[in-house]
Amino acid sequence: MNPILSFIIILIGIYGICTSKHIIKSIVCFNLIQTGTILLFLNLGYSEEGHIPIIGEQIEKIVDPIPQALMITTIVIGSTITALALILSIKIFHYYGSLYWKVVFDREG
Amino acid sequence: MVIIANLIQVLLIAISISIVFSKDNTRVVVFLASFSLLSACLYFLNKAPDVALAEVAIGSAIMPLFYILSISKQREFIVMSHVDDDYLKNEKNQKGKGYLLLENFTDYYKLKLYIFNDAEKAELKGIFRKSNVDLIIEKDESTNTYFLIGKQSSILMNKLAQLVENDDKTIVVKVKESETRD
Amino acid sequence: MEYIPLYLIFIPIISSMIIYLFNLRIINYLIFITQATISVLMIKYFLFINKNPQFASITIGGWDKRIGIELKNDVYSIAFIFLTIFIWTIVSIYCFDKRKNDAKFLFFLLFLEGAFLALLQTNDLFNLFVLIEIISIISTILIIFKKDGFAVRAGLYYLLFNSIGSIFYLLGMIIIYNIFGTLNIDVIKHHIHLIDNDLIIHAAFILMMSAIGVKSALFPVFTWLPKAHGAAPSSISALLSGLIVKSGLYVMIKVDHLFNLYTFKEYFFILGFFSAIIGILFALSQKDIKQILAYHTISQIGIILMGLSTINQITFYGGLYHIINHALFKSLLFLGAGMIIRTYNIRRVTEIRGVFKTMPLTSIFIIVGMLSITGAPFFNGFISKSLIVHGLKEQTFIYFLFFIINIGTATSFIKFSQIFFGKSKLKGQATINEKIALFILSIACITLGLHFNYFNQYLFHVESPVVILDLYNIMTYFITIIIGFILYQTIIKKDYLVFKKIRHMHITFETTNYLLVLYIFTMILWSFKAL
Amino acid sequence: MIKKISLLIILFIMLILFIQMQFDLKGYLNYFSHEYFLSHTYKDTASSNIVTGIYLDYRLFDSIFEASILLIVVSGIVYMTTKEGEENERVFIFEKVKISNLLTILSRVLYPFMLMFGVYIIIHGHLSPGGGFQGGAILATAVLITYYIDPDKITKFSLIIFLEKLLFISILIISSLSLLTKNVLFTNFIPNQTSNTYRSIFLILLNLLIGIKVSLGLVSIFSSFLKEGRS
Repeated sequence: MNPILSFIIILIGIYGICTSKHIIKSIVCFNLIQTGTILLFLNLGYSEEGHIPIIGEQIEKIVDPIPQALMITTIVIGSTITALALILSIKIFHYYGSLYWKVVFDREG
Repeated sequence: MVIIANLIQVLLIAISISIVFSKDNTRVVVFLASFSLLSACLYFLNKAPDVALAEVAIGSAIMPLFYILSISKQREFIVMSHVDDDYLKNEKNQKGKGYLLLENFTDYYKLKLYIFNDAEKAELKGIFRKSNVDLIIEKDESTNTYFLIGKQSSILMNKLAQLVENDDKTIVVKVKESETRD
Repeated sequence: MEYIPLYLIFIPIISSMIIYLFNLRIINYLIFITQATISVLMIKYFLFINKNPQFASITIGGWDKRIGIELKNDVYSIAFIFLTIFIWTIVSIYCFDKRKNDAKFLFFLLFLEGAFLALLQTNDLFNLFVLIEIISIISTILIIFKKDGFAVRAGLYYLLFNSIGSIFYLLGMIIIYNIFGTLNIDVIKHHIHLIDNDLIIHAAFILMMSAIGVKSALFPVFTWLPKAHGAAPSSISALLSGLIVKSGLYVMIKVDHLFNLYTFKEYFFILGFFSAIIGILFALSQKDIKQILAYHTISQIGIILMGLSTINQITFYGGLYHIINHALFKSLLFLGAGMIIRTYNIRRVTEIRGVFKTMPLTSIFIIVGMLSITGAPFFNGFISKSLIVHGLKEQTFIYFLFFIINIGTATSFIKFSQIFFGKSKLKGQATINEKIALFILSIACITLGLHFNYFNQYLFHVESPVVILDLYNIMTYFITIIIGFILYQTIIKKDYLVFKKIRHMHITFETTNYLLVLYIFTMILWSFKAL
Repeated sequence: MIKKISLLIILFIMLILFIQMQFDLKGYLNYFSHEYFLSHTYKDTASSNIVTGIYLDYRLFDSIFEASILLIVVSGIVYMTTKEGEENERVFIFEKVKISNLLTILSRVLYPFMLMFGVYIIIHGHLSPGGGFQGGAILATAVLITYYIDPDKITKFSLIIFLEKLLFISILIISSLSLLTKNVLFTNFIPNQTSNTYRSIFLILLNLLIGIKVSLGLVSIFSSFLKEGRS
C-alpha cells in the first residue's frame, strides 16, 4: 500500500539493469521495473474505503478503475516484449556462443 | 490488511534484491515467478482483481515457462552431421572419435549435445542465418579428413579449434557471415 | 469526413493483414493502392480542416473528452502526416523490386505506417505510450529482418533499451494522471498552470523527457542508433532515420507544449549542441558507410533540438522545418548508400571507389543529398539551417558553435565524397524503381529549398520574414567547405590514433543504462535552478 | 566500483525526492474518475465490471492496439524461428517427450477444469474480474497441457496464425460496426435504448474473440520456443 516501497522496487530494478552483465538478467530486471511501476500506479490510487470496481449493491465509493485498465495493457506489452527479447537471446547465443553483453558486442561478424 | 500488504512489499524488495545479486539464471527465473505471484497478491490487496488475474496467468505461469524454455535452449549445442560412418557413433561401449571430442567440448562449457543427421547435403551458404545449427560436420572421402564447420562469430569455436590442434585428421573451419544483399 | 483520421490509421493496418493472409504476389501490389488511397484521403482532410477547424479533433466512441481517447490534428501533425505518407511511398517504391514476394516485410512495413500515423494524431498520454511501444517492437522486427548476428544483437539492444526508456515515460504519466485524473493532453494543458508545486511538475517532465531522449537518441543515450541503423536493411535505415527517430522529437514538441516549462530550454539547447558535436566526432572517425550516415543523424537531431528549444519563434520553425528536410535528405542518402553497398558488396568508405563511373545517375542524386545536408545554397538544408541561425545571430558565441558544427559536417561529407572518384570495373545494378525513388526525393530536396516560403505558409501558417538567400550566407557556406576541405586533407585523411580509439570504442549495455540514469540526474540537478 | 557507488548515491537522491514528492502529491490526488465511473459505467457500457467497461468501451482504441501488439510479436517470432517457405509445413507439436504417468493423469484431470475456468473468465468478463486477455492466457495454459496428454496430436501451425489474423480483423469489424448504428466508431454497436442484457452481447463477443486470439497467440509463441533450434 505504500508507494515508497514500490518505488524502491523500481530503483532496485534500475540498479540491476545498470550492473547486470548477462542478457537474461537484464530482461529479468526489465520485468522488475515494470512490475514496480504497475504496483506504484495501483498504490497511488488506493483508498481504504474504496471498493473493488465492480458495480454491486450499495457501493458508494470505489478505487480508481482507470489505472487497473491501463495496467492490464502494460502487462500485455511487457510480456510480449519479454517473449521477443527471449527469442532474440536464443538467436544471439547460437551466433556468438555467449550471452554476456560485453562478449557479444566485442565479437566481429 | 495494510500490515499484510506492507509485509508482502518488504518481501518483494527482498526477492528483487536477491534477483539482482544472484548469479544463477535458473534461480533468477524461479525468484521471478514467485515475485510475480506475490505481486499478484498485492494487486488483489490493492483491490485490483483484474490486474491480479492477468499477472497470475501471464507473469507467474506463462512467462517463467518462456524463460525456462529459452534458458534450456541456451544450453544446447546443435550439430548437423553429414557423415555416415562411426565418427559420431554413440553406443555404450564404443564411442566415435568425433563424439568423444564433442562430448569433451560440451562438458567444458556445460552444454547439452544435440546431434542430428542430415541426409541430403544442404547448401552451406547462408545456412547459419537460416537455422540455428552450431556446427556442421563434413567428411572429405579422398583424404579421410573431417571438417568441423562453425561460425566465426561464435566464441565457442576458439576452444574447439584449440582442442583439435594436434589432430591432422580433423580441421576446424570458421565461416564468416557474408555481407547480405541490401 | 471527420473520421478520416481513423481511416488513415486503419487502412494501412487492414491492408497489411490482407497482404499477410493471402501471401500472393498480385495482392502485394495493394501496398501502392493503400498509399494512393491514404494520400487522397489526407489531401481531402487537409482541405476540409482548413474550412472547418472545429472538426480537427474527434473523441473515439463519442465519450467525454476526459474519459475517452481523443484524436487531434494540429499544424504539426498534419505536416508530419504528409511527410510520413510521402516517405513511406518512396520506401515502398524503392524496396518493391526486392520485396515483392516477401509478404511479411510488406506486412510489417504497412503496419508500422498505421501505428505511426496513429502516434502522430493521438491526443492521449497512455495511447501515446502504447503506440510508442508498438513502433519500437515493429522496428525491432524490421531491424532484425536479415537475421544475421549483427542484426539480431542490434535488435535486442534497441528493443530492451527503448522499452526501459518508455517505462520512464509511464512513470511520468502516472504522476500526471494522479494530479489531473485524466489523460487527455488538452485538458491537462488547460489545468497545468493551476498547479503551483514545481517539484511534481518538474519530476513528471523529467521522467517523460528521459524516455523521449532515448527515443530520439540525444547525447548520452544515443548508442542504440548507430547499431540499429548499421544492421537494418537500407530501406529500413532510411525509415528509422527519417521518421522513427523523429517520433521522439514529435512527442517532445507535444510534451513541451503541454508543460510549457522555460527552465529546461537552455538545458536542451546545450544537450543539442553536445549531440551535434559528438555525432560529428564519431562520424569523422567511422569508416563504415552506413555508420557515418547514422552518426550524422545524431548530429542533425542535435541541430534540430537546438532549434526547437529556443523561445525565438523563427528558430523554432527552423527546427521544425529541419525535421522535414532531414527526413528527405537522410532517406535519400541511406537509400543511395544501400544501392552502393549492394553493387560493391563492401561497406568501407576507404575501399569504395569510382561510384560516379558505375552509377552516374545515382551519384548525382546522392550529391544532391550531400549538398542538402551540408547546407548548400538553393537546397533545403540551407534554408532550415539559416532559419535556425537567424534567431541566434545576436549571440556571437552560439553562432560560432553552430559554425563549428557546420564545418564538421562539411569535413565528414568531403570524406564521404571520396567514393565518387577513382576507377571501378563493377557494373551498376540499380533498378528503375530505385532510381525513381531517389529522383523523387532529390526533386523534393530542391523544391523545398527553392519554394520554402510557400510551404511554410501553407503547412505551418507562418511567414518566413527573413531574406535568407543573401550573399553573406552563401559566402559562409563556401568558407565552411574550404575549411572542411583543408581539415580533411590535413587531419582526417591521416587517421590519427584518436580517431582509431573513437572508432573502436564500445559502450556496453549496462553502461548505456548508467548513462541514462546520469542523464536523468543531470536534469534533476538542472531543475534545482528553478525550485 | 566508482560507477556502482555513484549509482547508489543517485538512486538514493531519487528516492528522497520521490518521498518528498509523494507527500506533496497527496494534496492533489484527483477523485474525478472515481465518481464518474461509479455513476456512469453501467448506464454507458452495460458492464458491471468497470474495468472491463473501460477496457472494452471507453478505451477500446487502446485495446485494439494492445491486441495488435500481440499479433505483431507472434508474427515476428514466427518469422524469426522459421526458415523461408517452411511455415506452411510446420506442425504445432512436434516431438515426443517421455513424461511420467502421474503427470499425464493429472493433466487429464486438470485439462477440462482449466478449459472451463478459462471460458468462464472470458464470458463473465463484464460481470466479475477477468476478461478476454486473462481468460485467453488461462486457455493457453490449458492448451499447453494437451502437450503432456497427447504429444502426437498434430495441428497445422499455419492454421493457428491464419486464425489469429482473422480474429484480429473480426475484432476490428465488430468494434467498428457502431459506425452503422450509432455513427460513432469503436463503441458498443447495440443502441442505447435496448436493455442492458442485450447490450452486453457486444462485450461477451469482444471478450470471446480477444480471448481466443490471445490464447492462439500465446500457444504459437510457445510452440515457436519449442521448435527453436530444431531445424
